[in-house]
Amino acid sequence: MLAAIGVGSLQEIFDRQIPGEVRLERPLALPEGMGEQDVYEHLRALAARNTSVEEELSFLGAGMYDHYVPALVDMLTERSEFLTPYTPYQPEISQGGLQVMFEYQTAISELTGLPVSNASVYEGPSAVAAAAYLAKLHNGRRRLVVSAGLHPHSLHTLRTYAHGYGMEVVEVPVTGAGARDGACVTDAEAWAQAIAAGAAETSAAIFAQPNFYGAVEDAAALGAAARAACEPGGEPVVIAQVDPITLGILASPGECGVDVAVGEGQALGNRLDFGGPSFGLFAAREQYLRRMPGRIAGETADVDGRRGFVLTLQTREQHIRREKATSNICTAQALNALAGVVYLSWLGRRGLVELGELLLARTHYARETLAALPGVEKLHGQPVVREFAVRLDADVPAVRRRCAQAGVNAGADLQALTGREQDRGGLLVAITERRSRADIDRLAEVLGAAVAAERAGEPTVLA
Amino acid sequence: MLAAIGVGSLQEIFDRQIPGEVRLERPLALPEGMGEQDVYEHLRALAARNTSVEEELSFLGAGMYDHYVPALVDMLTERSEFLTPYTPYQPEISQGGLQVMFEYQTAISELTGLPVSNASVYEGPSAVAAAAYLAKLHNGRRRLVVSAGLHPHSLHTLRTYAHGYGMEVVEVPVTGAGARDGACVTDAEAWAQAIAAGAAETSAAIFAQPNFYGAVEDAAALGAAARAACEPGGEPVVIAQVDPITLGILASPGECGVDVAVGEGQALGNRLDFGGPSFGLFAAREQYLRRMPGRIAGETADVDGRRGFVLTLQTREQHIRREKATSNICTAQALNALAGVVYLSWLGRRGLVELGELLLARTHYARETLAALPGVEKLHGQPVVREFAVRLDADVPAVRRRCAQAGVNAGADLQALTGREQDRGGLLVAITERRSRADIDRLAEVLGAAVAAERAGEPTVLA
Amino acid sequence: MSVSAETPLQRERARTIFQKGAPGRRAFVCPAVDVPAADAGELLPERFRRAREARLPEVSEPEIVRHYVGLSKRNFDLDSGFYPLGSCTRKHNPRLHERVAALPGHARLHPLQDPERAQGALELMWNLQQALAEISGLPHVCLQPSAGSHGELAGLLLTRAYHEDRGEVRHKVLAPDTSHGTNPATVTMAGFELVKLATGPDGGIDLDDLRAKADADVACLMLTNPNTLGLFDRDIVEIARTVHGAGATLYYDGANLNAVMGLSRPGDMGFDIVHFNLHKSFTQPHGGGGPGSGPIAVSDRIEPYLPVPRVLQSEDGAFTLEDDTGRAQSKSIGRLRGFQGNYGCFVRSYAYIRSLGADGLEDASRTAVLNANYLLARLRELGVAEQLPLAYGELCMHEFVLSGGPMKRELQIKTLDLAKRLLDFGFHPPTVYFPLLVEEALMVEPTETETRETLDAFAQALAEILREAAEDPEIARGAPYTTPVRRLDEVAAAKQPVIRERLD
Amino acid sequence: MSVSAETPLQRERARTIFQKGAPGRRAFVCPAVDVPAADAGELLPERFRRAREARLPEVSEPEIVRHYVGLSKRNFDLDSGFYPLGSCTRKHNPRLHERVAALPGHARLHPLQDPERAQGALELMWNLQQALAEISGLPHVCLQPSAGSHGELAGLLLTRAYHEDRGEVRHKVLAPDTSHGTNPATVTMAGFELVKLATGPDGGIDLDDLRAKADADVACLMLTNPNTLGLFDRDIVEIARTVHGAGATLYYDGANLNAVMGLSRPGDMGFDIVHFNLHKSFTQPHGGGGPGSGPIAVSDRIEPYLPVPRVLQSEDGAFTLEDDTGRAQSKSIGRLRGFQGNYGCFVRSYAYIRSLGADGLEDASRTAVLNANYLLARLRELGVAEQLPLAYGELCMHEFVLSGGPMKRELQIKTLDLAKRLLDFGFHPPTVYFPLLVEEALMVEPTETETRETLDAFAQALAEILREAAEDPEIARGAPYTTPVRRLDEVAAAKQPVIRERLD
Ligand SMILES: Cc1ncc(COP(=O)(O)O)c(C=O)c1O
Ligand SMILES: Cc1ncc(COP(=O)(O)O)c(C=O)c1O
Repeated sequence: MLAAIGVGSLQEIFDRQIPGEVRLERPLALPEGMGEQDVYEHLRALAARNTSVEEELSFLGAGMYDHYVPALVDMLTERSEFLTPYTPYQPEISQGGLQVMFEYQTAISELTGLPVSNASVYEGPSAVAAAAYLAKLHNGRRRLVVSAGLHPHSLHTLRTYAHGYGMEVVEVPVTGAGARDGACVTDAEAWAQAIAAGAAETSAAIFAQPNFYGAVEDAAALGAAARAACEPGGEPVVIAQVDPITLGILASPGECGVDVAVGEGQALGNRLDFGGPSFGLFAAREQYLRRMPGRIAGETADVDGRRGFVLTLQTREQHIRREKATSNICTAQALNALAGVVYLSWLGRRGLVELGELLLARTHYARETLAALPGVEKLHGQPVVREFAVRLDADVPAVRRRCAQAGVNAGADLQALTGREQDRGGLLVAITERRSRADIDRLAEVLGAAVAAERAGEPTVLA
Repeated sequence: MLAAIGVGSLQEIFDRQIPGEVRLERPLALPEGMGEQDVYEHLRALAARNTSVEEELSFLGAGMYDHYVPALVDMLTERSEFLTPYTPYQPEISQGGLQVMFEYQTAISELTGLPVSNASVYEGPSAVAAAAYLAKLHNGRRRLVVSAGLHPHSLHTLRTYAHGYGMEVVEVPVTGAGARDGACVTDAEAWAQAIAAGAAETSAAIFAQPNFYGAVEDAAALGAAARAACEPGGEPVVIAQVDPITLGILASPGECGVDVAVGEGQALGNRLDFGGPSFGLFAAREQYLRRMPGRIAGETADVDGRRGFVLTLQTREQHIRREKATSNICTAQALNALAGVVYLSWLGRRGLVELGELLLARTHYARETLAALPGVEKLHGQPVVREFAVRLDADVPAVRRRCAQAGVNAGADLQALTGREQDRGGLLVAITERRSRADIDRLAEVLGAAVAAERAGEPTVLA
Repeated sequence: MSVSAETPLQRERARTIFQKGAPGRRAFVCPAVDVPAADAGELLPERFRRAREARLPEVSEPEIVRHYVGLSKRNFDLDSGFYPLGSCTRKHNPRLHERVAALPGHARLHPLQDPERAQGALELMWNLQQALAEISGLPHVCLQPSAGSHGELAGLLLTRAYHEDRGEVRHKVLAPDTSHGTNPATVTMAGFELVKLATGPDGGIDLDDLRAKADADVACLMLTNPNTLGLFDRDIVEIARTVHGAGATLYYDGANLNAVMGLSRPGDMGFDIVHFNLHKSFTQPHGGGGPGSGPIAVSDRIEPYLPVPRVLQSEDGAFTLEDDTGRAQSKSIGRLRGFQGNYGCFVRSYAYIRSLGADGLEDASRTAVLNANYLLARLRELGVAEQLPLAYGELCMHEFVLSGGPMKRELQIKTLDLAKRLLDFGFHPPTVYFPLLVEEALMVEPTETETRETLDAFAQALAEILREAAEDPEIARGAPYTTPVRRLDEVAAAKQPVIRERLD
Repeated sequence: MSVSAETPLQRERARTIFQKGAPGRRAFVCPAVDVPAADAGELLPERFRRAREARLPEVSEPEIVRHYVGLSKRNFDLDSGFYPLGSCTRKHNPRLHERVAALPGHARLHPLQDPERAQGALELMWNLQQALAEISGLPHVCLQPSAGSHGELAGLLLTRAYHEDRGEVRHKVLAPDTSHGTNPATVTMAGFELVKLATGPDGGIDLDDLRAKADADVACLMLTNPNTLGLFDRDIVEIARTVHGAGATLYYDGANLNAVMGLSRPGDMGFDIVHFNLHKSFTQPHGGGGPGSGPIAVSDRIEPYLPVPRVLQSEDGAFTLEDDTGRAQSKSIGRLRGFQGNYGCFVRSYAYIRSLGADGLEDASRTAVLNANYLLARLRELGVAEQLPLAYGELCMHEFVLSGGPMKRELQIKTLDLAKRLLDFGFHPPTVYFPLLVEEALMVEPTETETRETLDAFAQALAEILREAAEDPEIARGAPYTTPVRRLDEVAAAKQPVIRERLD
């Protein structure tokens, strides 16, 4: 091969191109390579030092959930033809991937009740920031009014991005805790005021449904209030961060007057993977179509009249429009979105509703059961779908440790995530279809004992 | 659909065909059906009650071995296009499977040094019985002389089959145990005598290489002796049961004058699966081609001259020749054989040799290390490749139980498998490339302690 | 396609893995030798060593992946299209089964693991034994046989043992002329002599022929019911009476069990021995020709002879494996293979049975029969039945057999041509030229997992091919056109067999 | 193909999953409601409930499998053929990576698991951080960004934070006209203004232009090296000096790192911030357009601003995650997304780095460069270079850019036509029409995992297409012919966008 190139050595190719002063003249300080078997054993040993949801009874959620992923999702995502192509730049040999995007867009559009969906963005929290950027492109204003009910990661990500593209983030608190209706939801008055305060500059109004506390918000009212706070024609873009698995039973964003719906897609057929990769869903009303970020597949026909699909509206995208693009996103989450649409097909029209009802019933049961324990009370009385918050009259980290020793991961420490003083004592408990009534009863037993022991000041037994 | 058929109800279709007296008029007494998630959890719970080779340090072998299966084998065997077709009856849409068979046949032919291989039979022990049936078809005689060094399952299976097709099985013992060369191999004198005794009626002479005790036999000598015992022209078919993973370093059947080589293929890229499915390899000299059992792929061309493959010599087979077929086999082990040839391609020409040398070195080390323990001695001094036998001066089941409590499966209880009194105290230890020197040292430590404890009559501590 | 008539798959000529790669290339990296060096001659003396290297491929991982992925694209498969191969029950293979079979607790369990530490596996086998007993109506199950034909062999060896134990020598086995090839082949392999039974005008056993042949030399009658014509033999009770009256056993070839699960049981029909094809009725992926699994179920009188080892349950609920060394002491015919059978297949079929449950299995059979009859009706509606009439009967069970005789005479195309033309339409053809007694036979088994839309499309394709043939029979005779290779010369292949790659 | 010009895939017209199935069909069986019944209105009052059902598909599992397996066959993929898509580093994806990533200890680990019970995952991330630091020559790594462009955004936000912390306001970012689209797009998204730099005649940055534009308003220069022409910028040291002299940061777009692993390090070249595309240099399967992962590495002066959370190691060797709630107290720019990043990708790239080791990574880059230069030489040998000359330079690094200008003028076919005709030859075309400054550009990146045979075959195909075009340019202009669909009307698609299935 060197002769064909016309060089005397491979080194010559480098010597002729890389200046000596920036050549690395020593081997990289990395371990030596290993054969497949050794690498497998090493990675298996690392995996063995993690406690996965297979090895404990886990009620962790707070953004990612242990839903059952049907076997056909694995089978399809592992097929070379889906796993190893790249972005469908050559549509004639990418009809599979393109049609999947088109179907995904249809499914997300149906879920959200909004006419337009892209083919996914990175994941949930950055999708919120991307939606805010769309608002900026749409109306050019600089204020973002956002409910504190968003996932803290979404709030943080939004602030990070907004600082870059120069927008101000105004946070609206949630109402105080307490086992009553209307606790722990976006403070309606503060919401309206915050929007009205800088109405002419309010670009978007953002809330989560259900919110981070598991509480179902009055989404329609929040949207209406946001619009009412502004002059006609000067309404902000109403953005909702939604949980797709709840959309079989909760009113859709489209039904609630939302302009842009975003959300974390992991619950739809994606595994936990310690937090990623997953996908972010992004849907909107028609008028935002040409400002959407990311890939969009569109229908067309070939020269012989066959139906086909292409990446469309590419003039929004970085590779065509460069500094004028609506987003910088390039490599996204095609495979995860595939898992999403396959999962939704598997669930099916009725299945989505049935699953929602099951989650609703079990979550309700779990909340009532836990709230009946001494030292445990509801953090709020709003309806909940598959996650809820309670307040423990005991140190949450200590209680969680006790539960872990009994093989139960009792849920997420609210305050550790939000950093808010008002969330002290909060425990966020997620219920999926994998957690049976017996599992919930076991949680109650273990949590009850842990809270009691902690309140009694019993010493922790080390495992 | 019923209207199209012209019946009033589905039941009518059955009523008109199945006589009432043989209709089952009650539901089957089986549990109710379950959804995917529940079935998964049930099967996972069952799996959790098995101790796999992932959960203990296992030196079990005795016919099936924990070799590393490379990831690409799984990927390929899980592809729908390999996983879900059936026998390639329509060659034009089955070139993938047919070419795989052709490649498999080539690989097995190379491994065994014999020109002809079929596309696999069920598995190892029944392959021996199939080879004996080939001998019967070939020379019409009725005596099978077989070394007691065969795997006991092979001996049993051969007896079962032979009783059916009317052949007599004459077993030749192995030489007595003892840490010397020549122990535990087929008794050469008895072998020659047994063959000579009924020479005119001896259809086949069968031995294993290495034999069940792990001992490398003098294969060339056994073959030569078998032939020498008979009149010229009246030689028996010399059949060897081989272990394919050893064939990178052991003289091939072809080199040893063997007529038919059979063997268990599991070690080649197939998982343990509690004993199956795997595949049986079956190779022979040219003259046996038209008496081979099972599928054989052959090369040909299509009408446009393109190279292609078909099932060939089908006049041997049951679907064409019916009662005159050379075998009754139909559904066989195509997918397992695919795993086999992919594994051999992965291993490659040099890899097969290197792996053989590694096994040889580690097995030697393991044998010497164990034999140095008090109360443990070599069962024989013959060369061994990846399995060897020792004799314990203690109750084997009890020692094995003690080891198991320490997380080590010390190997197979020889006598429990052969049922032979002379094998009392025998332990058969398998070493694969997954068992490192550290693993072997750990075995020595645990086994040494267990033997010592057992000899000292220490009580067993229950885990 | 004006430019080149060849598809990319046609353009790419077959090269085997042995023709790829280059010296020195490899995928495997051998773990380091971590034990003290020893003298090579001491480890393995020269005379035991291989002289000439096996010329295995020398290829890298990317090359292996491309090669076999490429080959896979030259296969048609069930996940890609309709596969109505009669007698083979090509029903959908749920993907859950692959997932559970791959769990390390199943897939990486050594067959000689001590029973105490393999309780999950043994319980699974026990449960499967119980379920198969209930489905077949025969109480004793042995899971060991590797496939249907292996089960048949077991069945005839059991028959032999049964008769021998009673001091009888019987050397004949009866089987109808419609029987599957494995039946007669097994008869010979088990040391018996085949006696063929004629088929009556209704497609069932000719009872007179049976009565004439069922003499004291007959050890067994092997039967499929519904038979390979897709017809349930209405005389089954009389057949059983006749066979038993002659002192012979009645063997049930379970390949067609998919028609009658939960509806009619071989045991209740009078059969003594049955084999199951787990890969058919209980949905194993067929793997391009295996693996399969062929458990057997038997009546009380046959039970003592069953192969070893079966799974037993002891008083305390624990599961064990029968001892298989002390063969001499029992009446068992012994082993038919190594270890316990194709456990990996048991896992899948057990998952299937638990997924469907009692109702689901019955539903599966009902729908299989419905689909077959619907397809038959559609073919009638479309006029296909004129050239391709049903060979016997009016209705069918889970499959049906058409005769291509009229088509051959009227349209000058053979069943083979029709089958090959179907390939261009993206369908796997039915089983062809079987059973033998039907002229130009086409045996169609749609299974219950196909949709009505698929059945309609298949019927349309057949109609279209016949229409096309009426205009120009050469189209079908020259088919297929779009497959990776076109019609292959099978005669040349058999005449001068080339069955491995020539190297160097 | 005399009968029908259509292949089976062409014949089968596209129908979406929404157009399949039938009312009532389904795959999912919902687990039973096992808790006491509660009042529906109490659980969720009517006003919160959905009024109109989402019209998801109604299909059975077999239908879903067929549908998506069928769609998969309408994709070209890396496991099936050569995919020399320039700038995308389409190297082989070892199958081991999928196996280890699927281990439950990785795949089913919840992102909020307590660090004490996720030590394996954190150690893996820590090790990966260390390895990436060593490879880039920049000591501080944050794994969080989701892809390259996300890493770019992080880089510019870090730059902003760095300047702000020093009390400076800088609003311009420089990037060469050869830069990838994500660079300028990120500039805008991060609130900066783009200033383009010209490319000099040698294909590197025009130093005069740089010197003229590197003023006190410049926050950063974003560079790829080797650049998108496949050329290593020989002035890199001078560039770094100029940029740093102006007080700006130097950002390394790591998309082309595959050329220099173990050979030259961005940190040593003077870069302050680099992003990695794990999916390129460190082999993630591209998934049809993701997932990817875009970790960043930075110098000491940028470190204080890194996103949270990173993995830290404490005294006792245990691994923890940085606290990410107390943002106010730190200088961190904050979070860029949820949780810790695309851990599933980390597992694969870590497995890759451990498989190859130091030598192997260097070897990979060496071979990537060798393969690119060999292919270039083959194209010269075959005369292809006359119509498709190298745009800049003589040799190249891991990829090269050809100009289709002469081809367009002499043969009357465009780069697009050439690309489409390559599809009929079974190759994925190179990247086309990028970089923008090359007329009719073709950007070819073979990668190190391709064999010489494949490179030869690709060169032959290009030569053949040019030969064909010289005879009849219509062939290429009408291509492709054999793909499931032929050339598609992209203009119509954008004019009247139909971006979802119409239902009912
Ligand atoms: C009617 C019938 N009997 C027996 C068999 C043999 O079964 P197997 O292929 O599992 O050996 C078949 C298989 O095709 C069959 O269709
Ligand atoms: C040179 C260059 N920079 C940046 C990117 C963007 O990386 P990503 O697609 O991971 O966002 C790419 C990807 O194609 C690229 O080629």
